[in-house]
Amino acid sequence: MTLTEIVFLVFAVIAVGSALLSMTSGQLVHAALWLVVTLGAVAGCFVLMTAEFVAWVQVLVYVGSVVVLVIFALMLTRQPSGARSAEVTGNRWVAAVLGAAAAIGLGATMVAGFGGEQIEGRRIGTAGSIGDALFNDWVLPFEILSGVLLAALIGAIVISRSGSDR
Amino acid sequence: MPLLYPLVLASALFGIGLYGVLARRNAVMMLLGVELMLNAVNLNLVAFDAWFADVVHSGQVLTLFTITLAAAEIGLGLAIILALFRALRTVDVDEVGR
Amino acid sequence: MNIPIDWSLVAPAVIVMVGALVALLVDAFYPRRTWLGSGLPSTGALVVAGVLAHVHRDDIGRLSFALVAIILVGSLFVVVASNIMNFETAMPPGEFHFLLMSAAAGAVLMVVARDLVTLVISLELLSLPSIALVGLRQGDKVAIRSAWTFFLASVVSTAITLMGISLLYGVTGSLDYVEIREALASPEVPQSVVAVAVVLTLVGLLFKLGAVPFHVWIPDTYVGTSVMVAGFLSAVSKAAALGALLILVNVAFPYAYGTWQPLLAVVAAVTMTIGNIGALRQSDAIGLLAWSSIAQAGFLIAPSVALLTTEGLTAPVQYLAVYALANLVAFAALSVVLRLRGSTRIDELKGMVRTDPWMGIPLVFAALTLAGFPPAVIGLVTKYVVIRPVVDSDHVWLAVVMGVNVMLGLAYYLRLVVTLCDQPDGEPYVSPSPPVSVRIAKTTVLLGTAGLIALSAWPDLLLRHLP
Amino acid sequence: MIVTALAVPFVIGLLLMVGRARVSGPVAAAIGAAAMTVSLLLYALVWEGRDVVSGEVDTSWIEPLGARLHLGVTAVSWPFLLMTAFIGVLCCLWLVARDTAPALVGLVLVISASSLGVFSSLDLLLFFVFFELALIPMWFVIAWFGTGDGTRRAATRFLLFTVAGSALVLVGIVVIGLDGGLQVDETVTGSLAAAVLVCLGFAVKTPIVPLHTWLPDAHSTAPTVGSVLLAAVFLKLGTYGLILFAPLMDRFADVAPYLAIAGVVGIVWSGFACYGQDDLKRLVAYSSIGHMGFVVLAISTRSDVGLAAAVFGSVAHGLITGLLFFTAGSLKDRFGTASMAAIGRGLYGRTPWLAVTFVLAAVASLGLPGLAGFWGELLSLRAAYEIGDVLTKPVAWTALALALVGVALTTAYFVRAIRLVAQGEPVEQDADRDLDRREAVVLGALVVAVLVLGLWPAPILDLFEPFTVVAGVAR
Amino acid sequence: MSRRWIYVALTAALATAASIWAVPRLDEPGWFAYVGQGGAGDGPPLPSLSPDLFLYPVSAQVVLLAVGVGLLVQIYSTAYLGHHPRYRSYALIIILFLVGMIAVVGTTNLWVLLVGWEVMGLCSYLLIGHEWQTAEARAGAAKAFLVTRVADLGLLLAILVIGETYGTYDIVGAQIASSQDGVASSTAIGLLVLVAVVGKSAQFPLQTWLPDAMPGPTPITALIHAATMVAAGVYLAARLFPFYADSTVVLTAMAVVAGITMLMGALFALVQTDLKRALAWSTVSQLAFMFAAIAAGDPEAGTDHLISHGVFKALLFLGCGCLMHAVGSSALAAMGGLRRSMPATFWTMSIGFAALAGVIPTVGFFTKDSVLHAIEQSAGEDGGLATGTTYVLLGVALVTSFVTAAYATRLWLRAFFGPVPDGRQEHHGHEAPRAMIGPLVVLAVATFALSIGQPFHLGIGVVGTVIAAGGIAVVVWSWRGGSTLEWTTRPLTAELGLDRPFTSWAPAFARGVSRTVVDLDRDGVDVYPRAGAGVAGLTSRALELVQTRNVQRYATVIAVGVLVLVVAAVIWT
Repeated sequence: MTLTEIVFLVFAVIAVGSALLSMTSGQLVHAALWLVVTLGAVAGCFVLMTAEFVAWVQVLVYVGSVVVLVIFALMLTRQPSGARSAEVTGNRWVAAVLGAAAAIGLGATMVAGFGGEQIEGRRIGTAGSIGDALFNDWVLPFEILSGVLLAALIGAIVISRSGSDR
Repeated sequence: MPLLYPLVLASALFGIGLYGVLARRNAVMMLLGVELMLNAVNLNLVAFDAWFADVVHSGQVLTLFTITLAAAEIGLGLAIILALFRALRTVDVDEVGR
Repeated sequence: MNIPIDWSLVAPAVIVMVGALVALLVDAFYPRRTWLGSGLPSTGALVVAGVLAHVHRDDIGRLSFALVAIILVGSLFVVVASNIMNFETAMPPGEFHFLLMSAAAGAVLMVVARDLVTLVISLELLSLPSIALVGLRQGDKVAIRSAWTFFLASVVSTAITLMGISLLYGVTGSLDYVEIREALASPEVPQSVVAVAVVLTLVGLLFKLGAVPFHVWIPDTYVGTSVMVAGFLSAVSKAAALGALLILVNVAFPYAYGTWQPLLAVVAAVTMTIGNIGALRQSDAIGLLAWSSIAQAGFLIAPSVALLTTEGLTAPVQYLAVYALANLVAFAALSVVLRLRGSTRIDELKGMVRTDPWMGIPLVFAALTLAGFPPAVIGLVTKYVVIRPVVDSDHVWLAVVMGVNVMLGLAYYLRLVVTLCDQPDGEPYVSPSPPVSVRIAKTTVLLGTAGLIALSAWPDLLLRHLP
Repeated sequence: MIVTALAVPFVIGLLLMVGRARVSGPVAAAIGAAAMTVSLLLYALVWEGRDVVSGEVDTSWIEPLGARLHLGVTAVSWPFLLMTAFIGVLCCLWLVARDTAPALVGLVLVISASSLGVFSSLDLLLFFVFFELALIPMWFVIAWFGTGDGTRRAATRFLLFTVAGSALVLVGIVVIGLDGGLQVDETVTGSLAAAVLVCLGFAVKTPIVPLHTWLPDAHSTAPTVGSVLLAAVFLKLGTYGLILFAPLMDRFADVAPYLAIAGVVGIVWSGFACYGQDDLKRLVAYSSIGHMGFVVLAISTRSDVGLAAAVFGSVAHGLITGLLFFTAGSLKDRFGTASMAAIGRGLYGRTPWLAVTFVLAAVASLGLPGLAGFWGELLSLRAAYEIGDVLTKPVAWTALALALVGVALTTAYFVRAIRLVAQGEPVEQDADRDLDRREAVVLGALVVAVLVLGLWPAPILDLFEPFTVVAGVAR
Repeated sequence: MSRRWIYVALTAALATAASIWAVPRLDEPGWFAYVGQGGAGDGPPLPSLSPDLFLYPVSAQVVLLAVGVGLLVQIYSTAYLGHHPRYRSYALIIILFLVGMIAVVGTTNLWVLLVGWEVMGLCSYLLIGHEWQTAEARAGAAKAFLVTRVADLGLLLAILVIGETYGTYDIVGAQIASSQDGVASSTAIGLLVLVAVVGKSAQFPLQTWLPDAMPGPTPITALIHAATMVAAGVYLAARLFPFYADSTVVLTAMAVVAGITMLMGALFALVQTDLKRALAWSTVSQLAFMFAAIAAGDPEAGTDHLISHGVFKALLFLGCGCLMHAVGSSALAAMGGLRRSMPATFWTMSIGFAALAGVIPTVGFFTKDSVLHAIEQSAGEDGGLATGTTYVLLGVALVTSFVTAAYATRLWLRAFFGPVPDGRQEHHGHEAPRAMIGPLVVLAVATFALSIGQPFHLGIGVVGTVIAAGGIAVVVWSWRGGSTLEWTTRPLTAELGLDRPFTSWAPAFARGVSRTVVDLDRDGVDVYPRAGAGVAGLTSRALELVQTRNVQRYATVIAVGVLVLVVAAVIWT
């Protein structure tokens, strides 16, 4: 077992553990912070899988902005009275079964399809190589994506305006 | 590194994310569950990309796009949640559904 | 691999997107925010896009062109009929048109997409503005709740689809339709993974189509949002999803035949049945149409069991065209009703054929078209058209299910029809002196109805030219 | 000519519905009668002989599907057409009454016209379009103009049953269309599915036990003209459909035994059901099931005699049941109910002409030789005896035996009805009133028709003699 | 009054026309069997109703009998029923009946025959139910119609079989074909015909409708239920005899039926307390005599007896009508001692009873003699009945003769001689009007006149006469001995309970089954649409339960759906 593998496994354990904590934590802010840990660990995994650029984007976008946004949202939407007994609904047992089924099912699929394969890591996903690919081969989706972002932005603005003035 | 490692990790994250979506009472936390699911997808994509040593980096590019989409989604989603909170004074899914 | 941008292919979408921006800008800088200000550029962009698409129809391909045409015409219909919402202070016109046009652009892109990345992103370009549209009516609690429902269901299914795409990428090493097909042709691909991947990938499209079990968002969303947005979702959004599904499966998955064919057959059968049964007990016309659109999705999916044949590809498109038109007519008429009478409960519609024939008869005709019943011959003919490939591919059981569902569907369409034709209970409340915008919407309804009647008289018109 | 014959009632029917506020009921009915008479005359005149398709119209319609606007009159459809138009005229005449709603006349015209369309179609899709066209107007006739409780429910049941059946037929047509095209004179299919679907579909319409439960409710609640049209015309759509489709389907042979047995079981079943009825209209409705059983038996032999039997049986049933329903309608008009207990005994003494008409109709319906009802039953018995080319001897003769039991039962329940209503010590009621002129004209016309066809069956039978007649449809 | 004569005139015109047609054919040689040339077609054509009139001497006789009795009955009715409010329909139906009868007898087209046959049945039904206010008339009419119609199905099938066998529905044509190509399907045809005639002629086991038809007006009984319609069964059996003459099975069956019926009818007649009913049973018995002749292979003897019986039984019934007219009842107990007050009736009816008993020189004697002779002759012949059967039949016939003479005497004595019953004044019995007596006289004359030229068979004739005399003697002796002749032997007066299947079992069965069917039709057959609607409704409700607006539940549904689809997809690929 190489060092990469060991590090990867460590990251993996951290990711899964903090994800579990995040999804079960009773404290909302804690949950958001645990998520940061998960996303960070995943970013670490990206690095280990030669996707440097993606890893940085992950850290920047998720850890840097999304989670901040989420924490703000959590604070803004705090219930007037803290009468909540639990942060999970009655649906949790079904959810647990389905989540487990999804994880096991997908895992089984992976094992069936890709068991025994090795990642060699021959092509590093640097900013340069990704940029080349992006602007040579994936221009159209990239452009469309700008439209998506714009539309989402406008939508978010117009919706968050909703209800404020009346 | 075995390809299975990231894939199994992705499966686990996907399952956990799904659990979060289906079980969390707070709408924001449900959104975070979705983020976890998307991250699982990203892990898959990156792993496959690395495994194929894809010349056009389809996997990583799509990962980038997914991250962006996730950001867009979360932006819109949080806007909706805020509006919801303003309209109903709650973000509890059970209450919202009532 | 090189994916150059084929401008002839994306030109219509670009025009639509440009139209969206223009609408937004006009609205932002024009001092008096009126409906026309942003509506005119939208209309113009849609028309231009249509013309462009027509010019490039050979590059786009007959099938995609037909779908693009349906999407553009449907969007145009929505834009024009949405004039009914003019003077509604809760509805910001610029944003409305911008979001609508963005979604339309996404819809167009979905059917011209030839790789999964473009597909996913245009799917989002359709979804996110649609979600925003649903929650657009400001201060409307129901609308925002519907938007939330739509949003969460939508992102979950997107995540599932993306998981499928990632698996597909893992199996085939590519995200391009054609390359995926070639990769899947090899017998060495792990079949079970392919099966999982294909199913998960199709989930997003089936969600947009409103197929069971991904239909749960539809009733709430349609009832909760403005009527014309519901019309848009039921017609344009479904058209895009169906088109993308047809092309994706036809181009990329022909070798995964064994996976999707039974899947689609079962989903179609269950969808139409559940949709029809759900509609049985609806007391609101919008709710009824929402469930009926689920049922119609079943009819749209059913012929795809044969979509490796020409007819299997064309039949759903022909059905779609008629379904979209009829549905839009119905929704537009209901939006007028809602505006003038303040409710779309079925009881409220009683006797409309007598008191207000110009809205009542289009509703009746649209309902009959959807039911597939003469005198709306075109409805019947398109039912025939979709049953044909199903039978041809030896899915007689599915054809029988479709037959039974024609009956089930009639059960509630009939209720609508007879209520409309019934003796009215006294004088209904009708808001006095409707503004011009209502007249515009009415005209759209009548034009649409005229189209349906013309198609009923000459079904050849549709079947020969589309696609 | 056919197009005119179809268009006239259609257009006038629609006009009457639209302009229902501008005309009075009797005037509308008179106009309707005139329109149907025109149609009747045109159909009578269009006839060019049994060996050709008369008045053929064949233009393109939906090219991609191979569907054409193909109309024509054949030896098989001609009797149906004339009967339908005739019944249409009588229905309109019946409506020449003060309390008639003009819209009802319009509906009657549209229903008649679309039924005429069914009988004139030589294209399967066109056939189906006409087949469906009449259903919703019929719903209105039953639900709006019917009497008693649950008219809507009955109407909806009728519609849903029929549509369920016709949807199966549609699937069957698709199969046939894929195999051999949609033109009646060209197509043929070897598909078992087509045979099963088509037969099942038409079995609902005909109706064949156990798919008949819509019928008694619909008939008993419908207004008089509605019942008449339902029984005389609508059920014929089912039998005509079977007649039309049977030769198109090679695998009809596999379905025929079930059809035959279901048909005769229906005869017996309906016989017993009639025996226990109190409501006259329900009784007539059930008796229709029995008569249709004979027709189905005849069709299921797929022989030439069977064809003649089916056509004659259908036409005769149309006339006789029309007569019965008009009579029952007269009674219902008077007493407000068709319950035999409520009408009371001794109509012979109270309203002699009405009673005599009823007895005559009953006697004709039970298949007394010399009246129209006999020949159809006789010929289907003969067809069963000769077995035909698709049934086996045990099946055919079992069917024959059951059918004979059915004949006996038919006699029994009509004798019972006569005993309960016509005979007995008369108890006068205020509503006792013998036939008025309008009723006399309508009933008289039907009585004459029943007598003429009974004593002179040749006009119809000659169409099938000798059996080499093909005339486009019958093979 | 004059309006009534219009119908008589109509009947007369019909009778005249029929006579002009029939009388010339009386003398032509030939029996029903036809031998000639010509070929039959390939298959039977579709039925037609071309009249195809053709008369043989025998059929001419029957036509004349029918129109003659019909005319007499019509005349008689002017007096008997002239004041009835529904006289018009009554008279018209009689005319319709006669037309039907002529059609049956005068045609060679089997379909015309069938039409006539059924028209007769219908007229019989309508006329029995003429007094539809009374329950007995309604019941009797319904029973008569039902029984005969069910039996008629046999004729219908027989016609179909004849058509299939010989390729034509023309009797003559079929006979030509059978003479050329040989007789075929004779057993089937014969048995089916037997079913038909057993019903129409009230033979065992379908005999009970005829006594129950007696609530009909007495002239009708005379015409339809004695002289013509019931006899038409015999006529038909004779007419179609060539088609089944070679089938021992059929002939034996017919012989058995005839044997049972003749004795049974006679015994029942012996114990009746009602004159009309007794005469009805007597008719049953006499019809069986005719069938016995046919079974014995001599249909001519059967038809001869048909004619003679038609005449004297019509006479008896019309006379019975006169008695009823006088005493207002047909019960024997109400009669007695009418000899003096109604001399004309007494004398004519005496002749009738004599003919019934078989007393020389009435025609009854001669034709009965012929029948007995025919039976005797057939013994030992090849084909036809077995010798043993023949002798049994002959024995039964002789016993029946004895009983017949006995009951004829008994009825005669009780009606005309016995003591005047207590309730009735002597003067109350008065002679019937002329319009009623006239026909009696005519028929009485005919009873003798028809004897002219009848053959006489010495041996059997003597035996028959002795037996008849014995029967008369026993009764007279008993009467002299002071017996009231009220023989109430329980099983016989209950008519052996043979009526029960028709009056209680069959209706009860039909009612029971029909109740079950009606219930099943409502609750059983209707289950599937109702269940379907119920399932749809429940599903619809369940769907509404899912639509809670709780987005988490929606997501769950979607997730479950995906899981199911994926599992399914993996399993089936």
